[in-house]
Amino acid sequence: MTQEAVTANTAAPIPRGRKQPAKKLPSKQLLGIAGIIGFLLLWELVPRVGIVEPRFLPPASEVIAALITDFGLTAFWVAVGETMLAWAIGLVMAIVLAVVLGFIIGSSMFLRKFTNSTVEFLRPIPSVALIPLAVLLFGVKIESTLMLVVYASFWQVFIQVLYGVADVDNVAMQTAKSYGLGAMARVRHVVFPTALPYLMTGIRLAASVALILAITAELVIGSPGLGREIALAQSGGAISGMYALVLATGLIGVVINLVMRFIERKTLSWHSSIRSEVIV
Amino acid sequence: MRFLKTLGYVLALPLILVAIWWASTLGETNFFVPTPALLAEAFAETWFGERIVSDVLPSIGRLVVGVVSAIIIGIVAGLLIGSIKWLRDLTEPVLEFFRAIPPPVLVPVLMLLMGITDGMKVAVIISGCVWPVLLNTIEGVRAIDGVLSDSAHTYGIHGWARVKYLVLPSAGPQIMAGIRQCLSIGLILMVISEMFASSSGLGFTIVQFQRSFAIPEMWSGIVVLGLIGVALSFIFQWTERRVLRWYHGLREVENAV
Amino acid sequence: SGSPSGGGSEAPADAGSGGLTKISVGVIPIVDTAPIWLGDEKGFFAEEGLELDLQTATGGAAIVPGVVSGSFDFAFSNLISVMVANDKGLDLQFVANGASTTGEEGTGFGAVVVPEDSDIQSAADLEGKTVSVNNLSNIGDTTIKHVVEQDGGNPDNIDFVEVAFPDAPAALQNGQVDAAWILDPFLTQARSEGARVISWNFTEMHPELDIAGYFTTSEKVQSEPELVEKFTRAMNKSLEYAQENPQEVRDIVGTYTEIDAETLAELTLPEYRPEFSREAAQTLGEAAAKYGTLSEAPNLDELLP
Amino acid sequence: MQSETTPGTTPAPAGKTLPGNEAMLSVRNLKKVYKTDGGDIEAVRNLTFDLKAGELACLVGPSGSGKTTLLKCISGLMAPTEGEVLLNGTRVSGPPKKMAVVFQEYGRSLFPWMRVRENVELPLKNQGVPRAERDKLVDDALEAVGLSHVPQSYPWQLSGGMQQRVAIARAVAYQPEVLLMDEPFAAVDAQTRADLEDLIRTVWRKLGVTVLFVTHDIDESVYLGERVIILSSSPTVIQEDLAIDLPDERDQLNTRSLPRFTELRHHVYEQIQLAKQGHRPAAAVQTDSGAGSATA
Amino acid sequence: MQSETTPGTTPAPAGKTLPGNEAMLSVRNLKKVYKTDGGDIEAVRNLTFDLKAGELACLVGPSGSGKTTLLKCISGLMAPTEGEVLLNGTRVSGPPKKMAVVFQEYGRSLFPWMRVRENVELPLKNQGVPRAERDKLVDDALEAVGLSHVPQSYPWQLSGGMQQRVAIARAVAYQPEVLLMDEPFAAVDAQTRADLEDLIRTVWRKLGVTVLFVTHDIDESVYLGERVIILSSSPTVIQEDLAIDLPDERDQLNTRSLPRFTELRHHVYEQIQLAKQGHRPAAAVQTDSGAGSATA
Ligand SMILES: Nc1ncnc2c1ncn2[C@@H]1O[C@H](COP(=O)(O)OP(=O)(O)OP(=O)(O)O)[C@@H](O)[C@H]1O
Ligand SMILES: Nc1ncnc2c1ncn2[C@@H]1O[C@H](COP(=O)(O)OP(=O)(O)OP(=O)(O)O)[C@@H](O)[C@H]1O
Ligand SMILES: [Mg+2]
Ligand SMILES: [Mg+2]
Repeated sequence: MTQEAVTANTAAPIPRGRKQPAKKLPSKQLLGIAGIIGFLLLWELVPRVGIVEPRFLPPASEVIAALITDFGLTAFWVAVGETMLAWAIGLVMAIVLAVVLGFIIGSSMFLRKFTNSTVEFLRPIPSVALIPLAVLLFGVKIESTLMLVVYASFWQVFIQVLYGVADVDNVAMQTAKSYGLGAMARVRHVVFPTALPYLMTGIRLAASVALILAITAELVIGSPGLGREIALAQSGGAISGMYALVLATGLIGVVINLVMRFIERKTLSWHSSIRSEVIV
Repeated sequence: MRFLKTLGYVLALPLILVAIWWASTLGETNFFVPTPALLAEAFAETWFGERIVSDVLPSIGRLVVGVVSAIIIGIVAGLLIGSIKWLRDLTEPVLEFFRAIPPPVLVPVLMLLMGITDGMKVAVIISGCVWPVLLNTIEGVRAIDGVLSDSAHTYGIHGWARVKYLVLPSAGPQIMAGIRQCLSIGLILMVISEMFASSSGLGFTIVQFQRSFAIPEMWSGIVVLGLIGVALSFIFQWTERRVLRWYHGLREVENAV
Repeated sequence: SGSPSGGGSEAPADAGSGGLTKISVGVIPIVDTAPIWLGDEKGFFAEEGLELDLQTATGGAAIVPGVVSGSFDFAFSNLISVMVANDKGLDLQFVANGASTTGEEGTGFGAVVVPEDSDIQSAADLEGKTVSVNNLSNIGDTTIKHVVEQDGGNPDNIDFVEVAFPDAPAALQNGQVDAAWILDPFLTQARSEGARVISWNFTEMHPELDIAGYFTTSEKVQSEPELVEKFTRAMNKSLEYAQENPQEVRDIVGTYTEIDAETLAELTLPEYRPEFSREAAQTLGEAAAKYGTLSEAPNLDELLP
Repeated sequence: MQSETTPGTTPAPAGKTLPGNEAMLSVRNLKKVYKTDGGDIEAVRNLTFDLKAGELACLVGPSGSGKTTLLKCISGLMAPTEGEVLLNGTRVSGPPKKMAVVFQEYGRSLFPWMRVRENVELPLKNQGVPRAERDKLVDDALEAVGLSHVPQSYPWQLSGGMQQRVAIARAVAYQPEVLLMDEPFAAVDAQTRADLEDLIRTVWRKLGVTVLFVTHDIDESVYLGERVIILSSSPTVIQEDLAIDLPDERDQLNTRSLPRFTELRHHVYEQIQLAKQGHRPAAAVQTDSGAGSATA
Repeated sequence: MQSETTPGTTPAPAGKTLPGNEAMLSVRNLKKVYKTDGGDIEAVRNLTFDLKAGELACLVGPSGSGKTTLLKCISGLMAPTEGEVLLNGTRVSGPPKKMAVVFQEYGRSLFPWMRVRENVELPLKNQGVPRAERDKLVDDALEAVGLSHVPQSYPWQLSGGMQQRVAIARAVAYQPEVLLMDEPFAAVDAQTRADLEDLIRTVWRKLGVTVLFVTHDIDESVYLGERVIILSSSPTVIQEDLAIDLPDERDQLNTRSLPRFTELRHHVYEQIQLAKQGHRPAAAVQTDSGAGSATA
């Protein structure tokens, strides 16, 4: 780790503090865009230089062109809409379920131990293995996708909440207890804010897992959405079309993350991880 | 006595659930939901034999390699990205992009680049389970207590010493939360990696059972996955207890009474 | 090219379809299912009083459970998959043929290909080699094993790996597999890029081999015989129509797949015909039983209409 | 007021006890042992004393003698290993209603996700105190601790002393019946400290609240309390339970210059020094006579 | 020693300054503004003073006057908004070598994952001090703060005062050239405090370390320091820079009973009271004469 790395973490790193007024560091967005451009360049080069054949992995420019064509098609937006619908409903269901169960189970030592083995058993079961069950229950409709999305993203949030609940500061908890805050009030005012950073990480993980599962389910089951379009493009041999859709998937992921970051900054402004970036 | 208590905790809920399952499958028979007895039979027949050596062990081997690499990559990258702000800004969108790509569509690309090899399967596993470790490490590093960080700073604790004495322990609880997720995602990806371009392995076998409608066998394979998951998680929790001894002491000392 | 189509699950419902019985059919969006799309468009199903709800699924994993659970009234699947399902205790039955091999030597919509410079010359040479198929223990490896054995090779020595059809040409070219079994449109593409066919495995197994068909549960055949008959009649009409109008087939395939027009014009269509060839099915079933895909040869009286 | 016979195994000098119905808070043979990996730590060996309703007692003792531990047991946040705590005759087994605690670790006892005002307001809001009354209580409390200018800051934007004063304001606004304070003025400057001392005495007299006040400042303990309980060093028993016979009306200048004040603070100082040196009270020594000898 | 002309915009009374080569630590026109969502907070307006090598200065001031802020700027943990800090003539831009800081938030400055001994040992280990020497330094430091009996405990198993002493032990064992302490004795009892005061003076004289000591205890500031710097209330300037002309050999009983001691502490008390009431020094008032008038 460089000196830079060390100072960058303190509340007010001197070298940065001093440099800032003179030559403004590139803003966050600029750096982010630079990162994306770097990645696209690499992607452009790999097929062009011949590391893999452009026939199998088309260069970035070609894929982007295909994506731009897609942007003009309603069918594309319908598919995006279907996928996002499954994503949003599934994610919300998973979060609600995981938060409720996580707080209940997390705050009781007994429940924690009691459910531990079952949780550990169920967690690694791949959603894809549940496809026959999902189809059996719901057919090739959005409900099947939902079931898989909820199942997979539930655990992401649930585990994070368990850890977050365990991270409550004793002094803060005792303060709350001594002021007569009841169990519900303590959850609301102490446990929840403490677990919030964990929860946000969990939600961010779950948001992309939900997207992955929504697409995978559509891909494997064939329920409507981007995933089915990918499968169609794939089985039709439309390689750049397929990568354009994959690119679209990734972009959706980036957008989702931006939104999540925004929410996080709003809700966690008091947290030291955010704090240290606001001051100075 | 203590052992019995632990055993009770481990077995109580599973037993209750199996009982419920047994009771609810008593009357009708659904082709896709076998009874516990049928499943147990299929389990014994399917997995106590050469399958362990030919399918299960190689899969577990790839899983372990993948998970361990993911943990190392996740922690190292997380430490860097978490402590260097410009690096975080630079990489975040690209990482988010990759995180959103479903492994099944990543497989063909990896196959192109790496061939149909174990390396490709390991890469699929890494590509999926590095995220929880990475994200949690980044968050953990960012959340270090200011006073503590200042203390280390004034005592001239820099570079590697800072990582070792301050950053890693402090981010430890969150990194551990990430690793725990990583384990089960790894197992899921092990199956996915064997769904494509494969001819053996635990995941492949399960998918094969599924396709050939050997339903009890398929469920028994899922049980195997679950059991591996439980085993991994118990190993993990045992390790965590030791690594985060201070943390559990700190948190539980007063809850104990 | 490369743009996703709006080809969706909702079949264009005829206006004023008040008296029609709605049935949902699970299909895979490939060339083989062209007749049902075409028949729907031509109104053959409406004539029988049926309103089709075509639901696309991407593979057998979703289709069979869909039929068993009643989400689909009928569905499309290859013969082996249904034989396997019955072998495991399900009770499924074909009600209409789907697609059959062309029966002509030197052409077809599925084949085993090798790179141009490969020293593999015939099926027997596959012995000891790595061959890709889309799914193991299914119609691909069963027919290939049969063909290899016919050709004098030892089928047990072939190393099959699963590679999806779209990825197979790349795997073949990069040397990751020695030979690949692929179907159209990828076969046409691969051949145009220099791959050499060493076996038309379907036709070589039996010139009248039926590859896939439409099935439902035996229970449904018994409980709703009229509905099944209507479906079969409409389906057979569609098959005949498709067989007679290849250009219309090519056109309609373009609407529900992503195959570009150029490839579409070149690819080999399967034969569409109403009757199943019992003899070919017999051969297939026996081969599957012999190579362990089935525990015993299927009872064709129960399986076929 | 003589101590009753103490039934514990180790005969230890008890603090003042009262007949059951007179005591508001009773600590009986309290013992606390922390279990750790490295073996047991006996923080408190045997404590017995009573507090009358409306009494203001100060608790002093060497660092690590178990004052915080005692406070946690009294507030029901920790179960004693042996013995019990009674509040109005009923055994304390969880945080009782209408009790406020100001923790020694003030920095960690404020919720970093709430602004100063919200921190002070929370217990009242939780109790369902109506808006108007709540606003008044919060404003008054913030005013009293000299923080009315920063209601919208987060605790981590405040200096140490300001944080501590927020915790005090929260306790005062809550209008408790029992107030436990663990070194509440450790981080504030001398002048503020004097002001806060007077605030506590005012609140105490106005609301008739029972106060147990831990401090390290001997002058403070004598100035504030009606009674000073001196703890021995660990494992802890009561070294002395001293009545402060200063006039009820106290003010910073006059009270502190009384000769009796100097006597008392000298006595407390000596006792703490003894405690630090490991001197332990003999079981027979009566606490009152101990104080008497100091004043003789 | 007269203050030089201060170039800042607001003419503020400066603390004592020295010719460049004599000063070890120079604070020049230091200003610190915290930027927050709710607007800017001007914590420190303008501070200028010098410390000679080997000087022991105490810093007192109302709660929230910016003492912690000043210490953080001096230790290079925070960049001043304006002005600068020089150590041996070079501008401080990050924590300098051989400087130790004892933080006000002692509880949070210890590593909870390390035992007491490891906490004290860490900075030495990090510096590559050989094992034997390190062991001796750590043992001595723990002994000096009275914690030699708990080296294997975790910080969170200790009482507040014990935690604070661990932080002090860590600083002392480090053998720094500059020692900054932010209310280091706030949580310890009177007797221990006296012992620790003497410890600091001993360490200071033995090692010749330059000490800047923040305290709220006026007696302590007079007893400990050679100089007391009194800050005004926020936005902060220097209220007074007072030389303590007590004999160099001090002990708890005799020094504190000297009449000069009482005079000085009275003077500091008055100044702080003035500061609290918002009285700000006029720019012309010379610090030395201020002290003179008090002693007259
Ligand atoms: N969580 C804990 N685990 C183990 N031992 C503990 C714990 N908390 C306190 N102790 C021990 O109990 C004893 C009393 O601690 P306590 O905090 O009650 O002291 P205190 O009187 O409040 O001291 P101080 O004035 O320094 O705050 C100490 O020896 C301490 O080491
Ligand atoms: N992180 C911060 N963000 C915003 N304002 C701050 C921050 N830290 C301190 N302040 C403000 O700066 C001023 C000075 O704070 P500082 O901690 O330096 O005071 P102090 O002299 O150490 O007080 P105390 O004796 O109470 O510890 C206070 O008004 C405080 O509210
Ligand atoms: Mg304490
Ligand atoms: Mg401070």
